[in-house]
Amino acid sequence: MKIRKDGEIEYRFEHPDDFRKFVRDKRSRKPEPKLCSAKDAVSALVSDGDYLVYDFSSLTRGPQSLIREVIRQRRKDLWIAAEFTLHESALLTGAGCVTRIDVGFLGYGSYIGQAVCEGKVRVYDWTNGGLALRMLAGARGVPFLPTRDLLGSDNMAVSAAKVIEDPYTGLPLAVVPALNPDVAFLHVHQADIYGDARIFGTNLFALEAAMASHRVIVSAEEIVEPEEFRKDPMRTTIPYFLVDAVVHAPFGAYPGAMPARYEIDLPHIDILNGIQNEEQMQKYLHETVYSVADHEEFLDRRVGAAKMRELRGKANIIEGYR
Amino acid sequence: MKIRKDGEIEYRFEHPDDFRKFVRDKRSRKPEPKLCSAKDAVSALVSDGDYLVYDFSSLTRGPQSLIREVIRQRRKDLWIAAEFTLHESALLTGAGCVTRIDVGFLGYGSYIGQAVCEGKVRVYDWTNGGLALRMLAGARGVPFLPTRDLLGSDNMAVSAAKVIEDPYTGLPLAVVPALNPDVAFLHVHQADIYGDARIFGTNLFALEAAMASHRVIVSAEEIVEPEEFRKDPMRTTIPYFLVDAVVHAPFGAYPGAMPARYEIDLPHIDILNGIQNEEQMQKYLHETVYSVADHEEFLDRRVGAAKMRELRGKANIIEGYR
Amino acid sequence: MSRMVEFTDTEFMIAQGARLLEDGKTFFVGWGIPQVVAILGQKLYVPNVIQLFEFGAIGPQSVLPFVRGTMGGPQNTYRSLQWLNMNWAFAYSAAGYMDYGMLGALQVDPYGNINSTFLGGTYRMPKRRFAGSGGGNQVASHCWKTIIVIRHEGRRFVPKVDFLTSPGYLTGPGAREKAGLPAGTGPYRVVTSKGLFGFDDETKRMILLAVLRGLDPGEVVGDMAFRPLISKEIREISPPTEEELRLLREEIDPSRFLIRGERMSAPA
Amino acid sequence: MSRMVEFTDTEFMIAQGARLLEDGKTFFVGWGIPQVVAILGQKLYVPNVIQLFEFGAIGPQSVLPFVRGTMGGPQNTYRSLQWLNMNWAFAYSAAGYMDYGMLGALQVDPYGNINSTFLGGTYRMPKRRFAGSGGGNQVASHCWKTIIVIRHEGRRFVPKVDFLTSPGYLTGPGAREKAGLPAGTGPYRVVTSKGLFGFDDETKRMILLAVLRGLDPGEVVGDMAFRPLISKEIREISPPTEEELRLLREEIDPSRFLIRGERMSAPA
Repeated sequence: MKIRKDGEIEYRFEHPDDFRKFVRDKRSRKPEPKLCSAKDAVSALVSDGDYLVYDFSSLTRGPQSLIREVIRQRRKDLWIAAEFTLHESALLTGAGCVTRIDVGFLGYGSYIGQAVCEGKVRVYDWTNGGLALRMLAGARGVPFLPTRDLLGSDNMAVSAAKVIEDPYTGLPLAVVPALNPDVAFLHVHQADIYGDARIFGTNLFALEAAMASHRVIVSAEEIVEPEEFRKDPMRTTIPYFLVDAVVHAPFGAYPGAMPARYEIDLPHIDILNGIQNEEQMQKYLHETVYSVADHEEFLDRRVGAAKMRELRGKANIIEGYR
Repeated sequence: MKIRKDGEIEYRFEHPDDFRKFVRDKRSRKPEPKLCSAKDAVSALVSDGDYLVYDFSSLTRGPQSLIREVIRQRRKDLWIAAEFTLHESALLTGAGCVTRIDVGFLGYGSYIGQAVCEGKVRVYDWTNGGLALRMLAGARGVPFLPTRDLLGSDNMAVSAAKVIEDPYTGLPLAVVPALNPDVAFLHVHQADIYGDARIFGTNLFALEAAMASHRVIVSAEEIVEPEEFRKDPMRTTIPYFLVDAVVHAPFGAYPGAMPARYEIDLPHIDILNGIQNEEQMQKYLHETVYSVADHEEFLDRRVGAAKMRELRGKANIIEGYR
Repeated sequence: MSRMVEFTDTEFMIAQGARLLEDGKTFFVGWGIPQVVAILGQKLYVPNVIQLFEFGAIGPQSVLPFVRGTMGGPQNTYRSLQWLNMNWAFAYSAAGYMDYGMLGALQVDPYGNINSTFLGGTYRMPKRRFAGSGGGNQVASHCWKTIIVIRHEGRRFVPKVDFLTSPGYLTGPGAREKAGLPAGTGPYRVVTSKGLFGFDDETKRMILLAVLRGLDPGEVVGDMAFRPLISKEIREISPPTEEELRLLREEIDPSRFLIRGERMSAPA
Repeated sequence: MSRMVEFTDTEFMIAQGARLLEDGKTFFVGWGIPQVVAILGQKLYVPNVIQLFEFGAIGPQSVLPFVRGTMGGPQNTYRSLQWLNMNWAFAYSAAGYMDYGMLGALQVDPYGNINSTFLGGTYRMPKRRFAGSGGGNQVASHCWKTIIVIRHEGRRFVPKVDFLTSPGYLTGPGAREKAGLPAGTGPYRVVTSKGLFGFDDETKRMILLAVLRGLDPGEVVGDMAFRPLISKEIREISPPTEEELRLLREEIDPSRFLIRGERMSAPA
């Protein structure tokens, strides 16, 4: 049982011993080739009702091609962590994939706000720090972690965060429950066929999410030799045994930016931000998702080589991203 | 008041608000040149009675030249965290610098064991994981962190770790109090004059210790341009505003190894391991510490250019250390 | 009479914010306007300010022009001291390393409590729903001095916020400490498009400190839905300087994405 | 009669340990003998075992020869999958990713509780003080199956350990869970210089499973300070193979730093 109720608040929680057993029995440590299509990865690893997290945001290094595939496969009743996210919440809600959102930061454009007001999705406000800490607890195998924020705010009342007394000082401390998502999406710069993965630049909680989740799908701009990782272990963000599927997805973060690879497509982002109503939403989803078979066709027919060349050309800050 | 008693157990603990005030008032964020001699750094920043931590071990990337300087300046009543440490505990005890040790791993050679039996030093067993977690709590500004080890062991009885009930599962959880040391020593591959520092390879809790400590002394094999750090921010282990002094110390980890720079001096380590009694200890301390003015003279007169060349030559594994 | 300067309310708030920063201090930068405040401040007044972003950029030196929608991208993580992640970013603030934080707000109450979650109705059935805390709750909880930036519209200054997203002084003196929040922290200034507020040491209630040159203090507080305290001597805030406006308009935000707003003018 | 093989008790324990490893599983490697067990096992039996060290090396492929005193050095972090730190290493084990752990011990009791802290006297005034837990307590608490390696001397097998450094089954069935330790974990095997022990499912007490070829089970348990259970059929353990000994002596530890010990022999 992974969903708990605390009054009228529902929260995702798994007893650490249950997650540990899953890790022992279901997460292979064997180096097996995991390269597959987004279609196969999502159909095999994402089910209706799943709890989904991703890193980073729809503007920067977000797993946008995987999100679009989830929409294409019309998953239902998903629960997502809208952590530092932007448009994903709106798109997944507009597509009818999502019914619950842990917030985070609820993105922008008025569509998602309206959806909340109309009761289309149920939100629980944990704050960005609260969600990041829940992920860390999930990764560290402890049922909770303490923090000195959330206290005194209404986020305490609309989430399952609690106040405990610190045994050393008597201080009131906020505690948040561990989060062990069903699936984590991570879009990375480089991966090998086994799942070793590298992110260049900052991340929200890439390693935490990979360790804390039941299943992990990595989409990568570039597939490199496994040898590369062992030659530079400080650069490894995620080791292969935390990963279930590897999808080769050039421009996988489009319309967002991939640091040092391609820039954000601002005109496209403006279209997203402009979505106000159901009609505009469905039109956008039709054009960018339903009417194309996969990410490759999307890039081909909806983005185009010229645009991709342009965005690659704009990515002129590469310092540090290696 | 930084020392607490729990029955006959003493433990170092500082209210998080007190540490925060110290960080606000006493830790400068200004980029100021901090390059100085080990002598000046230790005399200015290490006082009798201080709590001292260091990273990594006496065999690998330990701040040995700084430890020797502490001995040379005959600091008294120090309290150290013997975390993954080896000979430091014995040397600092033999020199009469240390009266309390949080363990950790108590090193080897029979000298330190005898010292404990004779009551020369007082030990408190927290385990390696317990000490690393205490440091993380200190760095995260929380009074404790929970863990699912220590439970059921006698370490609980001889440390100030406690058992609490998890508010989400009812599970008994061990909690350890935050540790905010007075001083942290970090020996690094590269630093700039402001204190930005890089460690290549693994570390125990370098960033945790730097954030959790009141004062930080970095000793570096190499001083590089500040620009270098901003060009490759993923490689920065410690940012300058966590550092109080920078000491240029080539071969600062000697007789231990500095990964990819020089190998361990095993014959010297054998001498250390062979120290059985007070006479041998004082002889060793005289030869390696008291009879030389500083690290430079030590290298000059006790190690020698030929040996250093030899040890540099043996460091033939450089892959990944950059 | 002296020459009039033309500017937008946003430009005025950004200029005010930039003037409040302290050199050689750390600054936890929130989304949007605070990003531009940090850039302007670093260029003009506080070259050694250390910016920190919740997504793990420690000490970046943003590239100009400011490109909208690049939160976390190469432009605003450029030349950082260190790249980490969110849990480390909030560790820096929780351990006391962040001197200033800056946040926007939908509503603010007399104690500087911030609402950025919803307006009207209830949490479950709000009239209008917004982004929520993001990392704002952590910034307002951890940073030593939090600066709130809010457009000066009376309805935004309410006796009680619809939702307490990020803590100010809660119910008054001692309430933050009683709740367990780090001691000695709290809202420091409220920058509006008409003036500048602080907080009274004794009551922890918002107090008017200064108004834009040419404005009448009475009018400034007149339309506020709660009555703030008013300092004995109200300082005068000069409008954005030519240099501030030039930087904002020509170098930082030439696309006018962030600096656009309601037109205002004041004597130079 | 068959040829006799000559080896040290340490070589025998190392060989036994290497044979116990499972390919494609994770292995939390402690200081000393376990390091050599991991190397021998990976060379001969379990190429895809993932080694993990408490100092943050994930999946290293150690360089030969094993250089003593290089815990954390380039030789035993070589070609890792990932380099992290101690808090992350123990996160992997705490979250359930570590299948096997291996630890040495000064004393072990019938429930597999380990003492590596002191012998005789009291904690404050011990007769002999040793290194203590190091990361052993975490390994024994987190790993799914902990393998204990201990020289077969009767006085090391005690009814009650002088200090419980790292948890076995504590006081018996259910005691680990009751104490809050992760469910389903605990000591799995005890490798000694004469035989191999497991733990009885029902009582969680140590049970003799096998002895070195040529040894009499009765003699093996005879001098132990507690009486272990004895399995109905006692398997026979073959002495170190030529290949095991060759690797150990020529490639892994030519300086005989770790593999030296008491001379033994057994029929090949």
